[in-house]
Amino acid sequence: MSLSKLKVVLVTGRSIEQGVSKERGKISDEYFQSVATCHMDPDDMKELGVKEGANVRVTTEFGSVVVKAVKSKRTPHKGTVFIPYGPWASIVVNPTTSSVGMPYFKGIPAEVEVAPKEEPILSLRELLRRHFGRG
Amino acid sequence: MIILRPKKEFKAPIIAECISPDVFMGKSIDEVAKLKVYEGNKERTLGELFNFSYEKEPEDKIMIIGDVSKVRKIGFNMRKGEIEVKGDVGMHLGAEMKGGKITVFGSAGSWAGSAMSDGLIEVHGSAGDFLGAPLRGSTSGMSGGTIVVHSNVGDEAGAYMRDGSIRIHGSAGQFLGLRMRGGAILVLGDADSRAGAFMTGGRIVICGTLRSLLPAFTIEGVRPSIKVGPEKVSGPFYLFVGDLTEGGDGQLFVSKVRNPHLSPLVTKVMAGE
Amino acid sequence: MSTSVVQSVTCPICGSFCDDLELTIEDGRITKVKNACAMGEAKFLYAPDLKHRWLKPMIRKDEELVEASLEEAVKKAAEVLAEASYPILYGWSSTCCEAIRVGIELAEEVGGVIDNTATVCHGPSLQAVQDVGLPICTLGQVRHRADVIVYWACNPWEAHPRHIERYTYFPDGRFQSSMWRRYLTRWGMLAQRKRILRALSTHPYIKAILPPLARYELSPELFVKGRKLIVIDVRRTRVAEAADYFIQVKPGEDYELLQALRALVRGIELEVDEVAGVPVKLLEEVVDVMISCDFGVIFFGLGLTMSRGKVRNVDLAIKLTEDLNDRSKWLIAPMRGHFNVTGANAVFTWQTGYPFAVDFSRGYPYYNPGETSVVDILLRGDSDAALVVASDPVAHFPKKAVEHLVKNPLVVIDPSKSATSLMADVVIPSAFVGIEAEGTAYRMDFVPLPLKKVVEPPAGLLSDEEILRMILHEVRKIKGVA
Amino acid sequence: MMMELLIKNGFVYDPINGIDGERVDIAIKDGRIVERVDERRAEIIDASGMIVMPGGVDLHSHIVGGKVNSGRLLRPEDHRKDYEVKTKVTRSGVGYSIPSTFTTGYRYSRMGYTTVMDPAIAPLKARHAHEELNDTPMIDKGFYPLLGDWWFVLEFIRDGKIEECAAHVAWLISSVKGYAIKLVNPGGLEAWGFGRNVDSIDDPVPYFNITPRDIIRGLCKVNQLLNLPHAIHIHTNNLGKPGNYTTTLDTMKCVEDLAIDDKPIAHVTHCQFNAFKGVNWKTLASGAPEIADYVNKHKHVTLDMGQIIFTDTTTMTADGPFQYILYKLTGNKWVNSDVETETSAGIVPIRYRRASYANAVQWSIGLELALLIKDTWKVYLTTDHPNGGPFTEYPRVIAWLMSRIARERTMKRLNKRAVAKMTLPSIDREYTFYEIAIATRAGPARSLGLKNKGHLGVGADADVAIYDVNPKEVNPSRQYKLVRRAFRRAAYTIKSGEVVVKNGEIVKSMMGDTIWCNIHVMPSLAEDVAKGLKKRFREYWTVEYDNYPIPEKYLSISYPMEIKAKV
Repeated sequence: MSLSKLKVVLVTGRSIEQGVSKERGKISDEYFQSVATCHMDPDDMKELGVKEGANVRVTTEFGSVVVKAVKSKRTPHKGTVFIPYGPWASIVVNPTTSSVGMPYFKGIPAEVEVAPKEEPILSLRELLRRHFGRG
Repeated sequence: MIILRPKKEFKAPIIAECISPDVFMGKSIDEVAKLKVYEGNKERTLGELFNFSYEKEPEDKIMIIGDVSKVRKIGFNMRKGEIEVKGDVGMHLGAEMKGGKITVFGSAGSWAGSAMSDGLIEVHGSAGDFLGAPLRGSTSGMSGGTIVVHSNVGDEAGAYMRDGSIRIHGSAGQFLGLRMRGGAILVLGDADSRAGAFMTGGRIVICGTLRSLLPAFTIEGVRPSIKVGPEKVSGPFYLFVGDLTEGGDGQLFVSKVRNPHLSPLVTKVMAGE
Repeated sequence: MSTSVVQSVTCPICGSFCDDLELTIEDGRITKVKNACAMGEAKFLYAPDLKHRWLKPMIRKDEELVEASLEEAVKKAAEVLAEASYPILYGWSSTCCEAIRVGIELAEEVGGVIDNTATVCHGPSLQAVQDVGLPICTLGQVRHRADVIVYWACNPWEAHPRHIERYTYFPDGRFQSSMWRRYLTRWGMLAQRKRILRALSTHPYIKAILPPLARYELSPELFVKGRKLIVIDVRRTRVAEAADYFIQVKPGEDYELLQALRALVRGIELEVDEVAGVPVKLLEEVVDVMISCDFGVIFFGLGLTMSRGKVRNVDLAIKLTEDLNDRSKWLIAPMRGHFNVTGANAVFTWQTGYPFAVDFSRGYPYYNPGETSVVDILLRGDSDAALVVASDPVAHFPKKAVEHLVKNPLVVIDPSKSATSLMADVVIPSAFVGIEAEGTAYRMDFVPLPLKKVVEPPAGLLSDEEILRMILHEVRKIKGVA
Repeated sequence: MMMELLIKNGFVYDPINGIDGERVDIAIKDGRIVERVDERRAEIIDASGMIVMPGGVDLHSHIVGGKVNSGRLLRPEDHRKDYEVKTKVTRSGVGYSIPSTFTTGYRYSRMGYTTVMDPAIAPLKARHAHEELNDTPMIDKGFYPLLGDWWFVLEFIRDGKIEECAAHVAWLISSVKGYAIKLVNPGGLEAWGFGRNVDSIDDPVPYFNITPRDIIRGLCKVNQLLNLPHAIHIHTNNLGKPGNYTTTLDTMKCVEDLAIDDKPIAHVTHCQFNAFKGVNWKTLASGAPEIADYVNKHKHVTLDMGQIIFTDTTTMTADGPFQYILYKLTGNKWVNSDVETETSAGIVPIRYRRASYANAVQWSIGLELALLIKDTWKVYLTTDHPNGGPFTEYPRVIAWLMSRIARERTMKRLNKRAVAKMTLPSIDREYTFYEIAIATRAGPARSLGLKNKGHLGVGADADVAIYDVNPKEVNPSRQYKLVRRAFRRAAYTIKSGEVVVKNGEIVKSMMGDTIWCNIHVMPSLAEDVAKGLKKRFREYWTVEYDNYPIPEKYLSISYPMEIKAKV
């Protein structure tokens, strides 16, 4: 029996794959593959009924984005998901700066669910057009 | 009384520290209209941005009608007189205020009453972060006067406070009374975590729920009620003292009824375990 | 075919700013990179590739970016900036100090707000420094002397891959020796773990990195002598697995943990049994290690600046370090991200007095993060134009901030294509500084080093500095002061 | 072609050439002082009723580099109260105790200063100092690299290899484009690497089997071997500690026997901070009389004052352990910055208060030093900017030196207990304009060995300051306020033959030279040094040998002094 939605804490950050792939170009497939992902605890994935490589929709108070679910290499971190810095993560982070200039890129309450079929992972250009009407 | 109405919806920030009774007093409308302000990087006159009207009484009052949420530093360094704003107001309202009264029927931006030393600021809506707190790097917090906010406030309200009082009818953000040395803060609603961080003196009273208590506070006892200025607030309250890492003896009063999550700790410590 | 080898090349990637790279150049192309981490190698080998660069200036016409001459693009950029009431000039951390110096002059000339990427990185740390100071040192000091190394809320193995090897746990110093052997021993003990092998095999990019070490319990026999590595994080990262102590803190509760440690260092008994999910008993043990060392250092990352507490997390981490000096020698340092974010802060500070978020709208430098920081300006909708240099805010700012950024005229100077340049109205491509152009940059510990030019840029591409000078000149012409 | 200038009718004070207030016309051509210019073609500056002096020379002022910039970063509240708006000729900036680079240049120039030396740069961060110097307009400038705790120096001196030590120092100064040898709390900074300190010149440095005395004597010998234009520049051990005047005397004595001729071989800097008598802060007293007595009897040392001003300022020194003590004493914010194999640094904001007993005593010490040392050529005016107070307050110090009444006025507002114990009230001496010219330009220029600076003789650099005060009409003793005002805002400042300041305002922005010593040792020795360094570089630093030296093209206007060493 799997849940339809999982309540988690979202953390964004740097990963070595993101660091390497961005040098291959921000519009490259390598970059896309490395950042349009959500790293999850395997137990959480089991609970939600998602398999490695399946699409998940991550939703916060501030937005919603579809990314690929991947198993974390180092566990456990049940209840926490990780999306590398990038245009996909930025859609869902908390912009509140507490008047210090810094939004919340870490520790954002979020929900993860299996992405509906009609919502694929958007490419960079599709994402820009969808959210900002240009690109 | 001079009444100001914005001529348009402002986009760029407007720095208008001249909007203060001390500056307006003794000036004709024409003279007031010529006062310099900045709209972004463009120097303007008040008259280019606001329409003016005049009423004879009271002489030392300024009224602003409309949205001035982009207008900063209203009532900066004000010493006397009165400002009334019917609308939202921007950052640094009444910063370094030394006397007089400011009333806002709307919300105020961050740094309202920053480092004020006397006078009264009353905000009927909410206020931003750093209420009464000084700007970066300075340790000279609020040293007198009163701030009343009828709705919620952001983070670090009352930081570096030395004297005076802050009364918040809604809830407060994190780090309420950060590095406070004196004075009193009363919150009728809830407070987010880290209230009293680094505090060495003064008094914080939270009538609602405190999200979590810092480990460097110790329980002193339970008090049935507590005086905040002339006012007596009835409890019962837990009284915590801290921040111990600063060698502080600031007092943090937290409603007993509204904070059952603190009771196991209190019970354990009081029992000497 | 001409082949040459260039030594002592600095690496324009991260704040570790390693300067011992060796590049092989064949026929004007970099073909081999020695001593670099995976990111550095990728940058030198792949970043200059033409396929993901703009080769001509672009101007948006009828919603499409079309090729333009450099003069045309510079003129358009200058007009955008000169006419704006509250322009923002953002980026800077991935270019050289020489370009930043011109950038500040430009910001002053157009009465704009200039901000660098520290604003969304260690901006909170800088604000904490302004409240309480910063006992810090250069990285060599750590290499020579440190016997306790703490990584707090950072993941050097992925973000600063050679930091541990060059500066902290693995190098030999005058007074301390490498812990490489201890690490290998432990690794040997656990090497068979399938999990690790699997992790290795699925990773094309970690060839320079040894497999991590999984340890779930403390093993006191390892603490007899030598350097100790303590890692504190919300996640069990690769460096956490290499650590002698790993403390897993509950997300958003670093502040409570820091305060508990500070209380213990000051000899205050805690009334709680657990802080931020960590037993106080364990904390007491860690504090004993911390106060009995010869030289300790705390490196902290964005886990402190971006999560609940932000400025105050760092504030308290610094106060903890200051207190530790009553017992031993302790220093603290932020793990700076971009290779020249430290330089950006330095140039900003010597020219204006402030490290980031400087507002020139009234003709003099004014600084107040929250008011003059770009994300806040965008969220409030104050600005009416933007210049972005060597940065990609469209990819990295929260959606709401980006919405306002792209609503107004946007000028981008960048060597490569990025989300931001795709959204721009004017794009002026530049040479890669540190590869195709020279300059100066600052390592995370404020050690300045030269950026080298090792190959020629593609025809027609100028350095950021030259482009900015052209824009500044054009702005002055428009304003009638040239 | 450059402008010709003729300064007419001024009262000229040019101590190096023995001119004491006489009316002499000064002719300028191509950036130099010349015999005469064609009066019909030259621009004439009428200096009637004004004082004409060489441009001011400051030999100890922290204006650039890592430490200064960390100070700027640390103190937004210091900048907010004092800023400069952009004008047609000047860049904007911030001021008060740690001004931004442009503002530093402008403010010195407005006071008639034309040459300023930063006394403490970590060699590893020299590139940073040069970047800031390139952004510091209006003045000629340079810096002293910190060498007293450099591992190479400690090791060579320990091993008795003075010539090798000299060759390495030559390599370092030339590589980083520095000017003189600076010692700060010698040995103490290395000890501070592990949180310790040394407490006398004979206290061994941990792990190095060497004492501060060895280091001071060693570098003094190195300085002589290298023929450097300036003496070794020493910030003594125990700075800021009650009772430290004996350490200062020990320091001066320990090189006494090394003196050759009458040439000073050691400059003890900001001496006020190292002339404390007493056993603690409550019993603090002035050690100035003892130090002045020693200096009056010896020729091998010079001093500068390190005068304090009653204001809110920022202390910053390479003396890490001292700054830590100050942090514990004040509870203010604290920056520490240790630099691998080389040095350390610390920063703490401070407010000097009139009501404070200790601060009042400190104030008197600086003035007592300047007034009790008979030969003005031996003691120069500084505030150790910004440690004692910002350099913009020099005119106040000038007023105190020139006017007993000014001193009495200040003393009336000071801590009574302190005043009761001071020697200062009994001192009648008042500086003349001639002596002020020595203390603020001629003396420092001579001490630095800058032959073209600090005087107005033919061939000198055309750096001139003109102050609007008439020495024939104004009595500085009584009308010290007029003097103070005149020195705050020069009527004219002429830099390299161009008028850059008029009536205290910048009228032209320009870049000065970066002065450094290019030291030539014997080629074989230089080769050995390079070879050895190349091999061992990575043992010491975390940067590569190739990336350490600063190429000359890095300096916006390079002015190397070619020095031939004895080794």
